[in-house]
Amino acid sequence: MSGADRESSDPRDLALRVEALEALLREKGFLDSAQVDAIVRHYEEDVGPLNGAKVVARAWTDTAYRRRLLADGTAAIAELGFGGPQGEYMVVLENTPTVHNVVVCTLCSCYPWPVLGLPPAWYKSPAYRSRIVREPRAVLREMGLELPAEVEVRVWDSSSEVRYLVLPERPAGTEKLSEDELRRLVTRDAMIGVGKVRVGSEASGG
Amino acid sequence: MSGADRESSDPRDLALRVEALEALLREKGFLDSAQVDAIVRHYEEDVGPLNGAKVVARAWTDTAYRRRLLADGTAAIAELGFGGPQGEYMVVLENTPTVHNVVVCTLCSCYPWPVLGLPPAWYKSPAYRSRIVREPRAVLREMGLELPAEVEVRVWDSSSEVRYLVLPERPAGTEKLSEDELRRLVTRDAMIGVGKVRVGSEASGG
Amino acid sequence: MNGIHDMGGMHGFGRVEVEKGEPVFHARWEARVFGMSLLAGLRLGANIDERRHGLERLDPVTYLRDGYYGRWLVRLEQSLLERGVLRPGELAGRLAGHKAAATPLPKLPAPARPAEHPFLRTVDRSPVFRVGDRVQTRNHQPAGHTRLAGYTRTRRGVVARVYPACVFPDTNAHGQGEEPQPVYAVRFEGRELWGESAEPRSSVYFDCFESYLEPDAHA
Amino acid sequence: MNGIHDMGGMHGFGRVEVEKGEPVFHARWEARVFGMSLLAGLRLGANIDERRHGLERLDPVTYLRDGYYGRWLVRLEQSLLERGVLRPGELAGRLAGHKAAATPLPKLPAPARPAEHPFLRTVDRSPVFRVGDRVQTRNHQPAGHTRLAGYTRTRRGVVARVYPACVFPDTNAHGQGEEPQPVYAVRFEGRELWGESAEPRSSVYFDCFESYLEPDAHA
Repeated sequence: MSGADRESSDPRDLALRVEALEALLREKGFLDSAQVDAIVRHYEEDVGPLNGAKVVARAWTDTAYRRRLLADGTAAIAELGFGGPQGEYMVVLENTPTVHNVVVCTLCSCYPWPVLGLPPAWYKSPAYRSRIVREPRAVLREMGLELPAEVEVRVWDSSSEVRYLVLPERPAGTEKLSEDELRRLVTRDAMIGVGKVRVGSEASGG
Repeated sequence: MSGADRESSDPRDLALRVEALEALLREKGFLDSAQVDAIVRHYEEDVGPLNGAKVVARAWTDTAYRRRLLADGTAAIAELGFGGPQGEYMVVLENTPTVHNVVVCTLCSCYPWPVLGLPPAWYKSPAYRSRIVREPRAVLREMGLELPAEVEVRVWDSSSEVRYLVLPERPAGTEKLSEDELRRLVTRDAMIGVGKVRVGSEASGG
Repeated sequence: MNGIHDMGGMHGFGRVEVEKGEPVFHARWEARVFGMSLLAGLRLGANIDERRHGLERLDPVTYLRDGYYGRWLVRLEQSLLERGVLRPGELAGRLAGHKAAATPLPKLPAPARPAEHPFLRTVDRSPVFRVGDRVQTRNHQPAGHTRLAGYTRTRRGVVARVYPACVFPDTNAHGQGEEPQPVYAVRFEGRELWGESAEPRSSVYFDCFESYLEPDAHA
Repeated sequence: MNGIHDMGGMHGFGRVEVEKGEPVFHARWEARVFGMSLLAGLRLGANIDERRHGLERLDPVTYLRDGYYGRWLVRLEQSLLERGVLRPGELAGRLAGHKAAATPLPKLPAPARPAEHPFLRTVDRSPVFRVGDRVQTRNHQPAGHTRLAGYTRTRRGVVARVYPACVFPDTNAHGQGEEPQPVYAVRFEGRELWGESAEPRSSVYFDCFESYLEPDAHA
């Protein structure tokens, strides 16, 4: 297989090409553009890191749930209604004061869609895929997370269909917050393991 | 270092760029275009596989020279007047009915310039560099050389400054040929190890 | 295959660049390629291992240059061509402004009845290895699809987790059956993978299909 | 460095294409880049290891896309920029049609007196290994320049030839001295390098600097 027949990777050419391709497939009756719309809308609007944040906040506030989550991630995540493609066998990794977990897929860009949505560009980049396994501390530092020397760092390379979600540490000073308030603190980056949850920095995209 | 600032690899753009670069360097007094001409002429006209072919033909017809050549390639090649950059430490590998040698440089494209000239495009290609070490028989077959199963194949990867020249087998039926006639049979490909010397196929580029 | 996709541990790709805003899709075409690819996968019945292998077989410049959804686009076109949904030259003709009607669809096989689980399978034997076992990965480097990355090949580690039997990508990508087998998360010390260049107190947990492993001969 | 240049054993680059005619240079610009690079190397005094490392540090798309002399061109421009022979933007200005005169040359150091031999050195110790010794390559994967290819790392082989002491590229490329040391042609069996995918009766002879080697612990 080769991409040689498509000489251009100019965005305008790509836009035209994809439009023509969809029109052809529609005219052939191979697909219905409304179905494409529905898939796109689902991944743009319904699925995202808010799902994972609910899982994390529940685990922080409900010890029995946390136990179930660490024992059988798939089932515990399904309790909150999340599951499906790229999340059919979920394993949750617990960060502690002495162990920091971080997730990658060096061979492609596997990612737990049902709880985190589609992966950000940097997660799919050759730089992240090539470097995080070899020099995790250096990469995390570049991304703003300096790990103390005494903390052990474990990189999980998603080479099978198992999908990993990091359970970040609950930050100090959040004892009085409700599950809902906690949920809003949890960032996607913390659930990949390239960040930590901090008080006062509400979750945005990162 | 990055090539990102040069967006085009269009040959016309490259030609203009190189012309502008040479003009700048000339105006600065950094180089003299006549010097560039001389280098180019040297490698286009004076140096090439004919040099190697002289070495091979001499080794086929002079047993004492053959012995010296295999014992100290650099010195024996210098006897015929060849040496210089990319040929400062030469080792000659003798092909026999049971052992076939073939040369590559997987890490860049090292090649014995003084005896073979500058390398052909295929020698520098990712396909040759990546594959010949892993599947030499398959690559040689694609290039027209089917090695019998009982022949051992040895691939020499030029990872140091040592440069390798293959001494091909002298073909049967050439007993009556002069050194000069033999020289004209010797191909560059045979001296890299991707071909054999055959009677009736005068050496061309390949 | 030892392809360009197998980039774990490579140098030379620069810094990890985090963009502002991070949209799910950066352009409408990315979104359409994503949606069409999912639909085509269902309709054509290609399994995930075949589809991953389709990406790996892109030529390396295309792989690196085109980005994630650019690669998906090349693969989508390729699989549509292979199944006869697109005819050779048909898309190029449209782009050149030809008004020819779309060619009719070939007869496509009915979608296979989905298995009970996409990749988990029940096998009637126990896993060969247990948590804590010292193992080493084989020198397994087929020309076809594999999920044993180059940087973990012939390395020694310790079984950290045992997962249920899963479909084996190396055979499933090539229509050679599911060969379900246990999967293990194996812990490899940084030093074992990267030698003296390893960062201190670092390790990689890599999911290994049972076929990739043998007992550590020198443990 | 584990860069894209380290492609021995990779899959995915297709067939070896032999062109018709095989000109030494395919265009005038290739010839000029070749000649200018040789002259610049002499004038700027960069050693061959630095220059090779300059190619390795190209970004991987450029490396694969630009071809042999295209890579030389990027490296040539880069080294001229680094030494101040070219000013940033100066070449782009010319190409954009600006008529500005070329900026004057900076003071360049006098070319170093060439060593008696470009890479052979006399050392006052004997080689550690002898022909026939069983050795293994270290897990040596520095971020900088090395001539130990990935596919030969941590592999077991037999010393086939012992060469004189040579300048060590791993240090010489980084201005860390010549560290001359013996070089060995080590024979690695195909099976050791490629596992079951190896062709029968095949081996690779790879030139290893002494630092890359240790005795085979399991021989």
